[in-house]
Parts: sequence; C-alpha cells; structure tokens
Amino acid sequence: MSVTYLEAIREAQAHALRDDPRVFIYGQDVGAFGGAFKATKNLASEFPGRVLDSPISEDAIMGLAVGAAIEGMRPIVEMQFADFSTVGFNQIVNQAATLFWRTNVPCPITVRLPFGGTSGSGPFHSQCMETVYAHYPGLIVLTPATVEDAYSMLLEAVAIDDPVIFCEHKFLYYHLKAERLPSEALPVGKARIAREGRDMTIVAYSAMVHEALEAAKELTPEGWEVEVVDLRSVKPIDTDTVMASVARTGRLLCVGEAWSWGGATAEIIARVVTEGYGLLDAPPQRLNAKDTPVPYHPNLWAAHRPTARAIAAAARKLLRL
Amino acid sequence: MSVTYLEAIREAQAHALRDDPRVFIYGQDVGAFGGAFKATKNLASEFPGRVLDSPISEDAIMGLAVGAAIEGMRPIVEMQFADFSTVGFNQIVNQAATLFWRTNVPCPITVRLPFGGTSGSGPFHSQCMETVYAHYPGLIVLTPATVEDAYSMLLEAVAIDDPVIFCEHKFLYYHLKAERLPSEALPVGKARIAREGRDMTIVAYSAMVHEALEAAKELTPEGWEVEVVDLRSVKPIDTDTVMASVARTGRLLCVGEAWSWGGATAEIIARVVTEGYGLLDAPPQRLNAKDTPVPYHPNLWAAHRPTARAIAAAARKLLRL
Amino acid sequence: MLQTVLEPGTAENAALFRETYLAAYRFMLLARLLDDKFAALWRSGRIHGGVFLGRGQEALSAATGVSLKKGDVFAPLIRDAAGRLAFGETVRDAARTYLGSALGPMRGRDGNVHRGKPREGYLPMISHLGAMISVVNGILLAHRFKKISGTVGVASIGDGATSTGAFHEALNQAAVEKLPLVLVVADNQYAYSTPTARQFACRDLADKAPGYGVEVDSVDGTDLSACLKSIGQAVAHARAGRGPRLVIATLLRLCGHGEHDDAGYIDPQLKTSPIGRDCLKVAEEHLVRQKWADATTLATWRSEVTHEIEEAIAQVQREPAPDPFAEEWRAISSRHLSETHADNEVDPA
Amino acid sequence: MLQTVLEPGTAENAALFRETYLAAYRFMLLARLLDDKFAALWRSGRIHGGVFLGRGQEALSAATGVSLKKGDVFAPLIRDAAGRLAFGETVRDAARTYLGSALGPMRGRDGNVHRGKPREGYLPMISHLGAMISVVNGILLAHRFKKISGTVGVASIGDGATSTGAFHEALNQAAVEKLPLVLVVADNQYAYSTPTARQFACRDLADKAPGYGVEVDSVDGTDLSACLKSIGQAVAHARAGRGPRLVIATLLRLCGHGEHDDAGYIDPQLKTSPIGRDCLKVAEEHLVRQKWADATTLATWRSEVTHEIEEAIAQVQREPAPDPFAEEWRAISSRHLSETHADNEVDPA
Ligand SMILES: Cc1ncc(C[n+]2csc(CCOP(=O)(O)OP(=O)(O)O)c2C)c(N)n1
Ligand SMILES: Cc1ncc(C[n+]2csc(CCOP(=O)(O)OP(=O)(O)O)c2C)c(N)n1
Ligand SMILES: [Mg+2]
Ligand SMILES: [Mg+2]
Repeated sequence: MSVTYLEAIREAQAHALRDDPRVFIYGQDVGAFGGAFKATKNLASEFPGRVLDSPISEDAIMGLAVGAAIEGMRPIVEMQFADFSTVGFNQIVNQAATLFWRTNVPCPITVRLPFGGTSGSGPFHSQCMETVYAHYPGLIVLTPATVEDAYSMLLEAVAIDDPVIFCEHKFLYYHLKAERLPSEALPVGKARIAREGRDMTIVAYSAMVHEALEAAKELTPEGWEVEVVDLRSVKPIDTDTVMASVARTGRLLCVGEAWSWGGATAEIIARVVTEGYGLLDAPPQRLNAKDTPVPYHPNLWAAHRPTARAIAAAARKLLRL
Repeated sequence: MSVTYLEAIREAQAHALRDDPRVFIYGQDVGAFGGAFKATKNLASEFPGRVLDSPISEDAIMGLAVGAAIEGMRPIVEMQFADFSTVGFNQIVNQAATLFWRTNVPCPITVRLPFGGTSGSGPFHSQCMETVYAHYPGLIVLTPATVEDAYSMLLEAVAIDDPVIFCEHKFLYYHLKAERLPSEALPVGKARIAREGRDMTIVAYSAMVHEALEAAKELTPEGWEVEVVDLRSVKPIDTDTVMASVARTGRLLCVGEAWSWGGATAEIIARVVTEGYGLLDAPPQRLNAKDTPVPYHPNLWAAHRPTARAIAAAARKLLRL
Repeated sequence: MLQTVLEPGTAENAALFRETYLAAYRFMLLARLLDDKFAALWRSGRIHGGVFLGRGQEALSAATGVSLKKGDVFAPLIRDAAGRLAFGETVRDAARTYLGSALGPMRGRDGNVHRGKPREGYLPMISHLGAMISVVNGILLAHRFKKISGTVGVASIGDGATSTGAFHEALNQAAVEKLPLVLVVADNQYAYSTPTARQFACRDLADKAPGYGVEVDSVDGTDLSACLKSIGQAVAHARAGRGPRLVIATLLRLCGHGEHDDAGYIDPQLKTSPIGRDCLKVAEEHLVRQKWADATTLATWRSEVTHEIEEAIAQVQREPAPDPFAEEWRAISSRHLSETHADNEVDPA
Repeated sequence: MLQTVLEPGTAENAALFRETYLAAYRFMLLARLLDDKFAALWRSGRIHGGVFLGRGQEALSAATGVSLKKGDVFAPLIRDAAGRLAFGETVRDAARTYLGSALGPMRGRDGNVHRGKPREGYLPMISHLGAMISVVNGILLAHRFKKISGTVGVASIGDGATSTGAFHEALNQAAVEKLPLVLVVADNQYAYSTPTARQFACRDLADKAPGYGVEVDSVDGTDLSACLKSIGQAVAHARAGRGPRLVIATLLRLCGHGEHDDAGYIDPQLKTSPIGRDCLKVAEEHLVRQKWADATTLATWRSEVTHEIEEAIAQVQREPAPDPFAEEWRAISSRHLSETHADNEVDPA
C-alpha cells in the first residue's frame, strides 16, 4: 500500500472529523463532489452534515469560519486554489489574524490553500501566497514538503488554537508517495534536516525541498556534500535549526518558489545574517521564481521557477566563492 | 508661504488634472467633500466631472480603474485608508499587476494609499501595506518621506505607464512642511542620502526617515556620524545607493514601520549581503514594528513602532559590534 | 436585554410593550448622553483618535438591542451605542474603550467603536464595512452544529455598506443556509459625505431582498414604536427558524460622520423633513402623550443617566493605561509557536 | 460582428434577422467543433492544463458576439468560444492560446480561456470570477470621458459568479454611473459541481435586478432566436443610453466543468428537461423548419467549418513555442524601473 500527499490530506481531515466533533469543512465543491482535487473525497458521506459546499464567496467563507471559531468550532476551509484567497484576503488578515490579539479569544481555523505551480496552470492557478500571509502577525503559515508532513501537520493545524494557513503544494499532490501515514511527527515549528551535508546548506520548503534534494544529489559526484533543510513552516521559522546547519557548513542558499521581494528567502537570510553573521564563510544567496506572473506554457514555467538544475548551478557558484 | 505634505499631494493632483486630460480621480468622498483627509479639496469644482465619488466598493473601484487605463485614461484612485485596500486586493495584484505582462497593454494607474500609524488610530487605520504590494511583480511601490517627494513622486506616478502604489504617510500629512513645491526632483527609482555620515548607514523610508534623522542627531554628541538613506521607493529599490553608502560606513541598520517578516528591511538586508557581503564590518540589523496589529492606545502605539529613541538604541548597539 | 412581545390586543401585551418601550427609551437616552460626553471628552483632548456618534439613530439601535436576549449575537456598527448598551454593555466598558483603559475589554489595543466581547455574542467590529455579517453567520451556523436552537443574530450596517462585496456575499450565504440572521440597514442618507444617489440606483434598498430570497421590512427609523415592532418581528421570525430578514430603516444622521466632521454637506431639506426628526424627541413626545412619563419624570431620568455616566467616566479616568512594558507583544494564542527575533527586539531603553 | 435589428414587422428586418441568425449559427457551429477539437487535443496530451467547453451555451454566447460591433467591449467567460469568434477572434488566435504558440495574443504566457486583446475591447479574463465586470465599466466610463458615445459593454458570467462580491460591486457601480453595460448571466444550473440551490436562495436570478435599479430580461438560453432578441434588445437599449441591463439565460452545461470532469453530479432529470436541449440542434431544426437551410447545406457547412479548424490547428501546431531564453522576464512596461537582482538571476546553464 502507498499513500499520496493528497490522500494524506484527505486522511488527516477524516481523522480530524472523526476525533473532534468541533471540526467541519467548508468550501466550494467540497461536499458530494469531494473537492476540485478530491481532497475531501467521500468525507461528506462519511460525516453527514459536516462537509458543506459554499457559494463562490471567499470573503463570506472566511468570515463564517471566524464566527464558527469564536463559537468553539474548528473549521477547515478549502480555497479551491490559493490564488482565489485574494478575495477572502481581508477576512483572513484583518478578521481572523487580529481576533486573538484584540479580544483574547482564540481563532482556530485551518485554511487549506492548494498552491504553487504546476505545468500549464498559468498566472491564476499557480501562485505562492505564503509571503503575504506570513507578513501578518496573528497567522501561522505551514508548508509541508512530504506526505508525512502533509498528514501530521494538517492534523496539528486543526488542533492549533490560531488561524493556520496550510499551503499544500499541488505539484506534490499525486506523484509524491509514502509507504504509510506517520504515527509520530516533528511538531509544527521545527525544521527538518532533509539531507545531511558538510559543504553548504540549502534552505527550502514545500515543493522546492525536492528540487533542492535533487540538486544535492547532482552535486555529489562533484565531491560536494550539500545539506538540505526543510523549513516545514515559514511562520514560525525554526531559525535555530537553520543557524545550526549554517554553523556546520558555512554556506547558505535559500530557495523559494515565491517571488523574491520580501519572500521567505529574504526573511531567512535576514535572520541568519543579523543573528549569525559570523557563521558564514561566503555571502548567503537566494534563488526564487522570476519576477513576473507564473507563465502558462510549460517551457516558460520550467524557466520561471527554480529547478534542481538551477539550484545546482547556484550552489556551484556559491561553493566556489 | 509654506506647504504641507498633504497640500503637496493635493497640488500634484491639481497639476496632473490640469496638464493631462486623461487624468481623473475616483474614490470615496473625493468629490465635493474633498476626501477624508482633504487631499482632493476643491478639485471637484476646479475640474468638473473629473473627480468622482465612488460607492464603498474597493474591488469595483480598482477594476474600473484598470478598464479606464486600458482605454488610455490615467486614473488616480484614492483608498480612504490603505487598510481598506485589502478588499480591493485582488484587482490590484491579479488584474492591474498582470495586465502588461499578459497582454503588452500598459496599466497606468496611481493608487493612493493613506497609510501608516498615527496615535489613536488602531489596528485598521494604521497599517503599512507596502510589503504585500511590493511582493507582487507588476507593481511599483513608492514611499515618499518629504513634502517635495510627495509632490514630485506623485506627479511622476501619474506619468508612469504601470500601476503605482503610492504610499502616503498620514503621520506626515499635516505637520511636515516645506517652503515651496519643488521644480526639480530625483526620479523615481533613486534613493536619496538624507544625511551624510561615516560610521553607519540607516536605511529608512516614509515616516521612518524622520525618526532615523532624529536618531542620527541624538548620536552626534556621542561622536557618531550616522548616514541616513531615504529609499523613496521600495519597489524598485535603489540597491546601488544603499550599497555605496554601506561601502562607506561598513554598518547597516534597516528601519521599517511595517512588520518584520518579509518586510522591506529583510529585502534590503538580503540584497546587501548577497551582493555586497564584503562591504560590511558588522552584521546588518533591522528594526521594525512589533509583530502584533497596530495598537490604539498612544502608549502602546509609541512602543509598537520604531521611534527615534529605539533607532538610536539599536544604532548604538550596532556601532559597538 | 428584554424580549419584546408584539402581538397586539391583550392587555398583557400592551403592558409588556410599554415596559419594552420604556426600557428602550432609557437606553436611547443613555446612549445620547454618553455620546455627548464622548464628544466633549474628545473636544477637550481626552480621547485619542475619532469619536463616532449615533445621534438620530438611537431608536433603531435601542430597538435592536432590546429585541435580543442572552445567547443571541449582535454585531453593531459605529452608530450603535444604544443597541450595545441594551444588549448588555456597561457604560464603563464603553468608556474604557474610548479612554483606552487597560481594564476594558479591548485593553487599549483597540479603541472607540471597535469593542465587544465575542464570547458573549457581542462582536467587536473590524473597520472594514460589511465584514461582520458573515462572522455572525458563522456563529449561527455553529449554534446549528451544537444543536442550540432559538438564537438569533443581528448585524447592523449603513446604506453605504450595502455597496460592499462583503454585504452581498454574507447576505446570500445566510439565505442559502437559512440562518436566523436579521440584517438591519440604517439608511441615514449618507455614507460619510456621499449621498445615496452616488451609492446605489435602486428605487429602495428594500428592493434588494427578493434578489437574495430573504424577507424584508421597511421602517421609519425615527419612530421607536415602529422600530420595536419591525425589529421585534424580524427577530421573532428568525428565532422561529423562518430564515433571514432584511430590515431597512430610514432616518438621518444628526451629526458628522465623526466628531471631526461638521457635516456641512447634508441637504438642509432633509433636516427639516420627517426623516430629519430627532428620534429621542419623538420618543419623549410619545411617552408624554401616552402618559408613560411626564416632564418631571423625563428630567429625573435625564439627571439619573447623567449621573450614571459621570460616575462611570470618573472611575474609568482613574483606571490605568496599558503599560507597553507589561504588554505581551504576541498576536497568536499558541505561546509555543510565537517567535520574537532578536533583531526585532532591540531594547529601546 | 453583425448588428441585429430586432423590430419585427418589415420584410427588411425579417431578412436582417435571418442573416443574423445564420451568422450566429455559423459561429455556434464553429465554436462547437473547435471546442470538440480542443477536447480531442487535450485527450491526446497536446494541450497542457485545462480545457473548458461551452457545449450547450453556444446560442447565448453567439447571440452576444453578433450583437456587438467594433468599438464595443466584450468580457467573455470560460464558456464563450462562440461569442469570442463572433466578436472577431480568429480560430487561429484561440488555438494559439490553447496550444501555447508564441505568436498568439498571450504569447504562451497565459492559456486556454484566458485570452483577449484589451485594446480591441476584447478582454482577457483573469480567473477570479466576477472580476471582469468592473473592468468593462472602466472602459465604458473612459468612453464617456473621451466623448465616445453609442458603445456597449457586455460581460458574461455564470450562476455561481453571482455569489461573488465582485459581481455585486460592479453591477451596482454600473447602475450608479448609468453605464451601457449588459451583464449576461448564463444560469447553467451548476457552478462546477455545486447546484444553484447551494449557490443562492432567490426564486429567480432575475429578482436581483430591482435591487440594483437595473432592467432585466430572462431568456431561454437554448433558443438562438430568443437569445438574439433578448441580447439584441439589451444591447440596443444600452447603446441608446438607457443604462445597464441584466440578462438571465436559463440553460444546462452539456459537458463537464472542464474536460477532466465527467459531470456525474448533473441531475439526469435536468438533462431530459427543456433546458437540457442542445441549442445547436435546436438551431438546426429551426434552420430547416424555416427553410433557411436543408440537411445538405448543414452538412456542407459542417465540413467547411471542420476544414477551417483543421487548417488553423495544423498551422498553429507548426508555430514556435515561447523560448524562455528569448523571453523578457519583466512585468512592468517601464523598462527603466524594472530591476533584476543578481541573486535572482543565477544562470541555470
Ligand atoms: C471597506 C471599507 N471602505 C471604506 C471605509 C471607510 N469608511 C468608514 S465609515 C464610511 C461610511 C459608511 O457609511 P454607511 O455605511 O452609510 O454608514 P454610516 O456612517 O452612514 O452610519 C466609510 C466610507 C471602510 N470602513 N471600509
Ligand atoms: C473567486 C473565485 N473562486 C473560485 C473559483 C474557481 N472556479 C472556477 S469556475 C468555478 C465555477 C463557476 O461556476 P459558474 O459561475 O456557474 O460558471 P460555469 O462554470 O457554470 O459556466 C469555480 C468555483 C474562481 N475561478 N474564482
Ligand atoms: Mg449611511
Ligand atoms: Mg454555472
């Protein structure tokens, strides 16, 4: 038996619905249809009345989730694509994110954002929105890279008493597989050493972890041992783990699929150099998507986002500095 | 005679309306009333039919501006407060920002965002939104700190063939004064050395420039000569001017009123260390607002945002490193 | 919080109506004098930021508050001082928020009209117009999940807020889910300076209801009796599980948008028209006409209320302001997940 | 682009109507066969991403396209292949966008239904539902500023998109500004898998119009004659300066949401009901009944159209794909203000 990243997300939701009567799911087509990506497949029939189709009203979807959370429920919201959360943006950043701070009432909502680029999806079905959410105080932003994390972090997201932006990468949905669902897991807030190395640290998250791992592999025959840190969450960031890795390797390359300006890569570099300047033997570097919308055509798309090849090239340059 | 920051904004709009028949103004209460801050005072009567009150519909306001821009007009949109642009967010980042790249048709819109903290304004009338807009390709984000720049950069914003997010700081509206409106100006995209120094560089923008200048003054009797760079625009960032300054001083403190995660301060540090690592004699530092919503109470507010005192303290620390 | 019974006829109901009317009037008076006090404090520099009054809208607002009971949900807007008080807010908590007391429900973090106690069904508005309606929906849906029945949610908005996408999405959502929502629109003819002619083009805001499949009632917002009946019916209807209703009240804002605004743009003809009547005076005339109170009683009440306000304000003014050094600068409740980076914590001392 | 004249009676008008009908039918047929072709290309892996068909909606869409003329504005949605062609799009440009040709209007940057030529009044939709309507408003307002009169803008949306805040704000905006907007709602009973009962609670979408103060017409979306009349009238009305109109067309989506979707959720009763009729067949029957065409003619047209499509596709398939190395990775038009940071430009070679 094997389980995909997408199935792990479905299973985590089934688990949460089973264990906690306060959990319900709300979003477009999540009911009988099982969601645009089938992440809620069969849940409506397994949990009658607890998986509700919403109108095409992202603002009201998020507002409703906040109200339900105030009243002690633990809503899971599915945005059909992360890109559409821009029309629910206000309720996320100004209603959900401020509630606890203003009133001391926690706001336990999980917002599932199917995000990130896939070939042929174009500017409005490919976006990475972790940056804009992470900028706002009051939100937790998770970016699982593995099947195991998709499962365990989603379960933990539902249990967390704050609004969690759960960025699940569409590129990983179908082809990322694991043998089984995990029974233990690193807690949210801890990064993971995805690969140990000695010569440099690549910090990545979500789909980019896999590109980074492939790049690391590509560099092995050249004699380089590259460490890959999987951030797992971009807010909070486990700066300690990143710093410890950089302390070992002396070199840092940050990779993000999001746009460069103010992205997680800038944030990590800022943290490492302000707090651990002496650890570096060479200037830190970052690699991001190009500063244009995400292109539709596969050829353009492959050049727009960082790939294993581009990461390896950037790493080689940095290793030579 | 003297002119305030706010009057400069009014004058720039009058000038633009006078010189260019394609310019019109659209926003809530901008007409006969002259806007919530009086930034469009008398413009409706001076330019009949060209200053239009809109419904409370930020999404449609921005969509309309895009349509008008497609048709060759040059709309100036006033958001009543920057904070409310969250409900027009989608049209800004997905409609206006992508138009040129997708279709080769430019999208000349100026979105005026009265932004930033003032005492007693609270979480929803104080926000700094430059970060989230600067993250998106396709937008230009201006942050004038002086009366002269408020005037000349707004004029230039209207002339630019791309969507410009014009962040005008409410704290500067009334009490920042100049002798006269400028006849010459640095172009958009160039930073300004607001104060020369030798021992360290403080990079700031908008209201924080004044706090930084005051901090620099505070440090003079202690024997420190602090250089202050006024970024003027956060997208594009004039990295060259920043680097040249850091090359002279060897020390960098970035100050932003926005939240820390992924803010302009992170972006500047990332640029300086990736491209000019060798220029630094000490780790770069940043100082931002605390990671909570902007508080209402003056006591809390003063502690939430960076002030001259806090900047001076951070600078002292850094000078000792 | 008093529940109105509105079936006319019986003597018992007549007595209950009188009682409700009197209670609502007291909240109107309290709100008016409290608002006046806030305005005075603002003018003397004692209140930071804006002050937003409900002058002319107290009848509608009080009617809303008294129509609700414990367990219900109320999302007031800026002109709802009366409704807030009637729903159970104390004068002290209102003053604490305006004056930034650390002991208030918002602890100085938020101010003026941005106050509430969400766990008590009293929602603290965010500023974005229309945004609270779907939050009310969420609480009502949660009640359904929790098998709590017979509760009602009221959201207040203005004529201007009907132009927001949030209003539209939320009203539609309530209709689809058949939630017990009463959406009260105070059509006070202006949104800040913008007259309704620049805000919408429908003949009447009530014409919006069929487009959502919700019931609607229109009411003279200057007449407390009418407001009590209209809101009372809408609430009773929702409480009985008969779905959402829109209530459109016509009235005039008898003050500036905020105290900084002289409202010079208001059409003088409106001021002298029936919708320009002061609902407080109208209510007082009604009290006298019905012989529910005479001039002496009214004067006594007024001085009682004034006294209550002065006392509360005096107390709140002695309360501590929030202390930035004692503040926990943390926006999430999960302590173990909150982070403060060293670089962001440069000691300002 | 043909303009319909719809006053009945005169022989001249009858002839014009026939001509318009025939033209519209041709676009319907072209769209249907082109859609089929795209579906086939997608199944064989030649098209990346999604393919979204207008099957069952061609009558409404073609009627929209033929009702407009040069200078007008059209913001089509996903099911508007027919209207796009009728408004002047070439089969080649449609294919170029689906196949990602560098020579297409979107140059491989955007794909499938996200295509248009804004400067020609043909707006390329962004995906966010409802978002194009206010853009049309903006163009129409610009026409007013530029003293261009007599132009009309049409925006298409689905039943699901009526739940968006963007729809509401934009329709209200058009009404306030009295813009010549025709908003065509294709109520095809589903939004993706969601039936209208989970989308709205109004009796009829037409009930929304009075709430905006706009006129409304309802039409059988399976009947080309009816669509031509309804849309033609709405356009004529707007062109004459009489303000916005909403047109609600009832029909059924005769395909999946996209080609990946087998649409198993569609109520079988709807399929056999009158709204489940295939508008193309209905139009063909009408053509034959009116003796405007016989079976042979229809077959000839079909093979002509097939040939036209095959030729265009064959040509486009030989066109170059976009070259990432030749691409200018720049999102703003102001060259002097665009920046590429060295760190973002690590040479992948
Ligand atoms: C989304 C949004 N846009 C703009 C504002 C700024 N604003 C605050 S109150 C107001 C006018 C509100 O008018 P109305 O809804 O009629 O309520 P009233 O003040 O008349 O009671 C405006 C435009 C806001 N709060 N929210
Ligand atoms: C704001 C927004 N939310 C969600 C989506 C995802 N989505 C794309 S099409 C669709 C269904 C649209 O239904 P309808 O408006 O009825 O048009 P139809 O597909 O039936 O023609 C949805 C939910 C979107 N494009 N935009
Ligand atoms: Mg109003
Ligand atoms: Mg539909």
